[in-house]
Amino acid sequence: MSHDANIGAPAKARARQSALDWLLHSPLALPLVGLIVVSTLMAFASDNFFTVNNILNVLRQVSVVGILAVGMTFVILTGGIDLSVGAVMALAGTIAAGLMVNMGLHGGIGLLAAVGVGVGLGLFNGALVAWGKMPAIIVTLATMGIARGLGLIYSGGYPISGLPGWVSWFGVGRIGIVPVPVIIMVVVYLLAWVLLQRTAFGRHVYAIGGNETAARLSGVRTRMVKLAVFGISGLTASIAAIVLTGRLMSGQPNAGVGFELDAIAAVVLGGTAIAGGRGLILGTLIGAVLLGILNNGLNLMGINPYMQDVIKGLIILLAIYIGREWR
Amino acid sequence: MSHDANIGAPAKARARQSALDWLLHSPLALPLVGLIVVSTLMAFASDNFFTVNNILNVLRQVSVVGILAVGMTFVILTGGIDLSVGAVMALAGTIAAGLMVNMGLHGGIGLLAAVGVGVGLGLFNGALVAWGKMPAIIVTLATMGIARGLGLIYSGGYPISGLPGWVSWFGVGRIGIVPVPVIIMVVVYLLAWVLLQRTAFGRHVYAIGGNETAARLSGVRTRMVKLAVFGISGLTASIAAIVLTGRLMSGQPNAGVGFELDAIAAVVLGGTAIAGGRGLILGTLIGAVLLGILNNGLNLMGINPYMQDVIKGLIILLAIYIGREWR
Amino acid sequence: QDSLKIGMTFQEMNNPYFVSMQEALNEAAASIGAEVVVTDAGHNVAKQISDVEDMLQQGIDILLLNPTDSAGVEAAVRMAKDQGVIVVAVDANANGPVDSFVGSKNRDAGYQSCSYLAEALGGQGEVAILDGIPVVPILERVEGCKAALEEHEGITLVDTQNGRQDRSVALGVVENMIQSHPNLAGIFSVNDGGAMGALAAIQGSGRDIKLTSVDGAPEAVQAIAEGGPFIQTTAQFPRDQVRVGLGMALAQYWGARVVPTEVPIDVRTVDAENAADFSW
Amino acid sequence: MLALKDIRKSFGPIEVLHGVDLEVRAGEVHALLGENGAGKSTLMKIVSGIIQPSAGTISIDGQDRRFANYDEAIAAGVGIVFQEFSLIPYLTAVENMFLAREIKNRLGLLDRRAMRRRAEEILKKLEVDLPLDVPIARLSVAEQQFVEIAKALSLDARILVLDEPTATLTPSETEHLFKVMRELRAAGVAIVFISHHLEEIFEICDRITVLRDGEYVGSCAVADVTTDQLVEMMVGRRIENSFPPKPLPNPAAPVVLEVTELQLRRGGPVSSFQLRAGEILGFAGLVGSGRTETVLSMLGEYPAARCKLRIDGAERRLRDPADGLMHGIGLLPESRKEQGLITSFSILQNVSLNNYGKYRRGHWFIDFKKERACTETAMDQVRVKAQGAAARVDTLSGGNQQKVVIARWLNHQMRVLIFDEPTRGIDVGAKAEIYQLMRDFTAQGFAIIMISSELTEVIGMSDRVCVFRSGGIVATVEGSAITSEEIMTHATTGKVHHVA
Ligand SMILES: Nc1ncnc2c1ncn2[C@@H]1O[C@H](COP(=O)(O)OP(=O)(O)OP(=O)(O)O)[C@@H](O)[C@H]1O
Ligand SMILES: Nc1ncnc2c1ncn2[C@@H]1O[C@H](COP(=O)(O)OP(=O)(O)OP(=O)(O)O)[C@@H](O)[C@H]1O
Ligand SMILES: [Mg+2]
Ligand SMILES: [Mg+2]
Repeated sequence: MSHDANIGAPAKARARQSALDWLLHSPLALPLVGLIVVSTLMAFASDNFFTVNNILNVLRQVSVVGILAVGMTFVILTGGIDLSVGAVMALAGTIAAGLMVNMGLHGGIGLLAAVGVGVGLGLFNGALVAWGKMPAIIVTLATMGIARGLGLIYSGGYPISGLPGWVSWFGVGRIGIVPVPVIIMVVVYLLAWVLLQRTAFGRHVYAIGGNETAARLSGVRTRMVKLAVFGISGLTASIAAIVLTGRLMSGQPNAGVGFELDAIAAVVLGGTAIAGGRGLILGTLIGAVLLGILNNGLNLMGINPYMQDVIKGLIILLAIYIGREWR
Repeated sequence: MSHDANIGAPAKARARQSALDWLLHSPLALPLVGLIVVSTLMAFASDNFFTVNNILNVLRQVSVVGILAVGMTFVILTGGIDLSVGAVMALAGTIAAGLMVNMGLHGGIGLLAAVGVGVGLGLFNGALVAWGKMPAIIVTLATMGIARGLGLIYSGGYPISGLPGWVSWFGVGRIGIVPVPVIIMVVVYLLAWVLLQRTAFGRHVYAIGGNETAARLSGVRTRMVKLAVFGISGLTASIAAIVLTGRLMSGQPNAGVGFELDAIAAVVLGGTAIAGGRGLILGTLIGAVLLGILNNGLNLMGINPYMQDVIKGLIILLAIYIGREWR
Repeated sequence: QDSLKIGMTFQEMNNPYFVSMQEALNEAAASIGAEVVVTDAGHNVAKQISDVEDMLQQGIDILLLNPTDSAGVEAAVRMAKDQGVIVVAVDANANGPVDSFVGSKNRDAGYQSCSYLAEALGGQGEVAILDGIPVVPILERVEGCKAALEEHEGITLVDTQNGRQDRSVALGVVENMIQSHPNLAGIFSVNDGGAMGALAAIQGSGRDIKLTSVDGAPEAVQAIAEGGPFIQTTAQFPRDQVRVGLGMALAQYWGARVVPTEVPIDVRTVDAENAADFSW
Repeated sequence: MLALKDIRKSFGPIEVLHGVDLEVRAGEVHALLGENGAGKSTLMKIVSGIIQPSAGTISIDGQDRRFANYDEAIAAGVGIVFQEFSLIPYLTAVENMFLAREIKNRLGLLDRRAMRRRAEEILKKLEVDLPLDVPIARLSVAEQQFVEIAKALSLDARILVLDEPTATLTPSETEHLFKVMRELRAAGVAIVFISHHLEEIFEICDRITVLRDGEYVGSCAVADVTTDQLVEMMVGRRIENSFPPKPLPNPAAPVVLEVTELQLRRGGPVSSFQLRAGEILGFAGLVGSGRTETVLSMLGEYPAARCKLRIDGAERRLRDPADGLMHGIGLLPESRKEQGLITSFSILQNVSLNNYGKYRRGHWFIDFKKERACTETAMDQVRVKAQGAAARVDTLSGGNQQKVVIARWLNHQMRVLIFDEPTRGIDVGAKAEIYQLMRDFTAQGFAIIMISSELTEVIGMSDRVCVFRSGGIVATVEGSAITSEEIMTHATTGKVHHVA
């Protein structure tokens, strides 16, 4: 990563230029420390943890929330939030499945429809936030309800199954030993990184989160940028929908309840400021993996599920608390 | 309400001083318009809506979320957010019920324990946010998981029933024709209003949300105030827990999932800026009632439950969109 | 007075089990010219009470109550009774003066599925339970399952995790289960929703793990008919539950004074042999 | 009364104060002078306990003191008006003044009447009339500055620090402030006064202390120095003739921007003006006369009741500042922190913020090398004092932050630049440079609208001046008519035509 690109790391790190130093002052320090500490704990606690198989397993499990968290990162960087991602994902998946199964349409159309639904609802959110000047949290909360309702109306409450076999490739397929969802996730992250760190659009995303008035007065098209970030969030929700549909081999209108909170947790664990303006997409990936490892590791250790909630909460607090020192 | 209290109304309104004018420029304009529009719609759509009985019914249904939303208003005014209220409420109710039923302790102790749990967890959140300098959204997300887990561990997953009969007074009792939960809610709102508008503490709450650095530089003990608002949120969660326990006549570790979002929606529908610094507690009450009327009215109209989600979302969007003009 | 008004409140309605119940209710009501009001509590007891309150405002005569939680809805039951409404609990019982309860033998269901699983494994091997939302019917199924497993010396219960009866959650949970127990041979899921997630996880792992469940949902029945890891589900009869439940309520509406307080509905094993012929 | 000895302060590895002494006596106004980034504000933050010195001693009345925070400093009798505002936008003036020092009644509730009375007293002393019940976000910058001053006065401090209080005030308002300062001085208060306006120093101050690059240069009585000597102490060199010569007026120059009809709000006056290529058009007026609002309305940032404008003769509508940018119109806003800078960004990212077209690689990507090179050139042009282009702007001194925003626009090829209070908080040396840059810019045939509350600047720089009063232009003066008398007459008594 180029130094210039690294918005949010303090100046001093640049001056000294040592890699360790840079890392210690980078917003990635927290997520990395968390990741290392938690992985080490898990490795000690369970023999099954540090196997190639299990690591791929964790990454595959992470993929859906990980992809959702990409769009969430864009939105949060501008100072917004998107509570609708889980519901939009479910709706996109349900409609895609419905088109393939009930209407017997070609599968490609189903996938396109998923993307259309996701991007469409994302732009709807974005338009209301940018032109309607409405707070993102409430707009997306409303969209969440709307998307869930539409999904249930469309499916009548039944999951839609009987998808063509190739759909499962997106969820359970492998290229070499690497699961397809993991590859999709990595590609999404790479594209997001390029967009955020290598293009003017990315800078504008950070600028709006840093000081929206200043950005607007200096000629940044803040409304277009906000529209775009919500569109991107809808897009990643629809990509997540495709992966999830492949994993479940059915359209589930009630899938992904609470995933928006997991995605937000991944973004914030990844060191992105919830108020916007600062953060790195790589951090989000680390945050998502950290959450995945927690879920996986606690399961591997055979911990009582009720207890898992408590331990997960405490570890998240600990990770953020340690990380805070580096900010 | 006095003019000083009315943060957010432009200068011109004051100059003219007419009550209508004041209202139109007050942050209460939006919620009131929403309330009137939605009530009118409902009254036309269902004969059962505008009866004293049903209005008390709606208020009683609103009470739990309405009380939670009071603490949420304090937190949001400082620029924070509290996602843990639903879970804290459930935990407080479960523990109170557990102490009364399993330990056979005196009921008063159970209620005190509920308050202790709520305030304790609230202060825990507050301490982490204020001294730990951690983002509220992630701290309370973690606390939410922890509280749910603890509740389930404590109860073993079973709801705790067999409460002494008098507990139901808090949930279904009446004084005259007015339900007790409604009276409790009104008292909580009155206290909150005094605290916010008539005390130095209240001014500090607004000041922190407006500009935390400036408030600190002016000598506001920002950390104490933040600790306090989360404590208040925990307190209102435990009051809500008592009402809910009275309504459910049992301790329910799973109760209140998603109530935090309803409470946030009430606060924002009530015209409080999600970024903090601006808003009125009366707005929150109107916001909560608005949500309650939506739920009630759509049920009375016998609308398909799936459709209800969609309509509710659209009406919330519409209410906020109209209200935006007045800001 | 105008026509008979029936209110039914469901604990959730994004589950084919309850959707088919609603369909049966609508058909039955149509045949006697009654009006139906339906609400969805979304697993939220407080909302369920509000829903009942709202239905009482609409003047229903019969309340069919599918409780999210037995203890929690007591206030709703009492309120309904106070207004002279006939209350019949369906699928899970409710505390308070319920007129009648119609529901599956959930303990039997758990017992049957786990006996089937143990026998299919030859009485040997590690099994796990995929738990669900802690409400009475689910807890009873787990209880029944454990009782069955205990009858087999060679069977060890190595893990219990919560899939929240949700396909996507169950998928991840079972993937982890499979990772952590290399010798896992069988899984019992408390319902078909979770089982479908478990099935995807088992198929994804390529391991030979047998799966049994409770419900008899169309998707599950189809998967069982196709052969594979999903070998059995203990079917309930949601349509019949609501038909019987409505019958109980009507009997009382017409004046019957001795209505059975509890009508247990049998459950039945569905496996590869009879799956093709089964449907709710 | 107040004595600082050998104060040192480091931010990380960089020392910004290298052993500074300062002695302020009771009943004097003591000027603290120095270029942008000399360390004046830093020193005053140390006095008021907001930051801690790395070394050195602070003594008050001969006693060594150390303040852990501002509260402790207030208790010791120190009050400060910050250079950066420390007000809460959504609270009223009264609430802001008494924040954390509320007057309470016997019940422990707010005694709002008492606070209001006290606030009115203080503001009366300052001879300003503010709406007291309105969130201060609705007040103009100058009005906010008065709230800030009133807030410090309400502390009844024995040592009062004023960090560039006059930067946002017009001369008459500055006079009010000086009157109050004289009263306080007579009452034995020790006042530290920071300003880049040297004539103010001579008017109000008794003694001065000069800092240069965090070094203590010296102290002396005001009566013992001349302006030139002072400047030399501050800058270390002589500065000649700060305003560059005005070019001859060219009435044939094409009109690049013409506002044909602009009404800020219904019932207010309707204004119009023309901006010609190669000229600097000054906007003068009292605080709140609507200059800022006029330009923001032009750019579509504020909703005006009516707004018609022509660019190069063609009728246009600008919906937002981005449209302005597209037509070659750029704005330097009056409040750098709220409206100008992305404080979490580096200098580099701030300067290039709206000009990625220049650094494209391929169609989409940023060319980082080119970006850095261009930024460094622009930084050199305005002489930003910083550790490098990658330094975060929130570590810069106030004046340097202002220069970064100027650099942003120099980096563009703009045809019209709107400078709203361009030299607010800028030191004398840099001011001259900025004036020269403005002239260089217009010499290329481009045009500038300059809003300024500094009359000397308006007179020294403008080719023509539009005078504002009550939201509209009441007069346009040019050539030799540009005098302070002429401008002040129009600004205070000009006739306003209200239009429905
Ligand atoms: N928090 C900080 N971190 C690092 N450097 C800082 C910080 N605050 C100030 N500085 C540096 O300290 C030096 C002195 O700044 P200061 O604000 O005291 O200048 P000043 O004399 O008030 O200038 P101006 O006239 O522009 O207000 C500057 O070089 C500035 O960059
Ligand atoms: N955000 C705002 N909302 C409503 N009124 C405002 C706002 N900002 C300023 N005003 C009012 O508009 C009028 C014009 O203010 P403006 O800032 O344009 O004046 P100005 O001439 O630029 O003076 P200065 O910038 O020196 O304060 C003032 O009366 C002010 O109180
Ligand atoms: Mg300064
Ligand atoms: Mg101005």
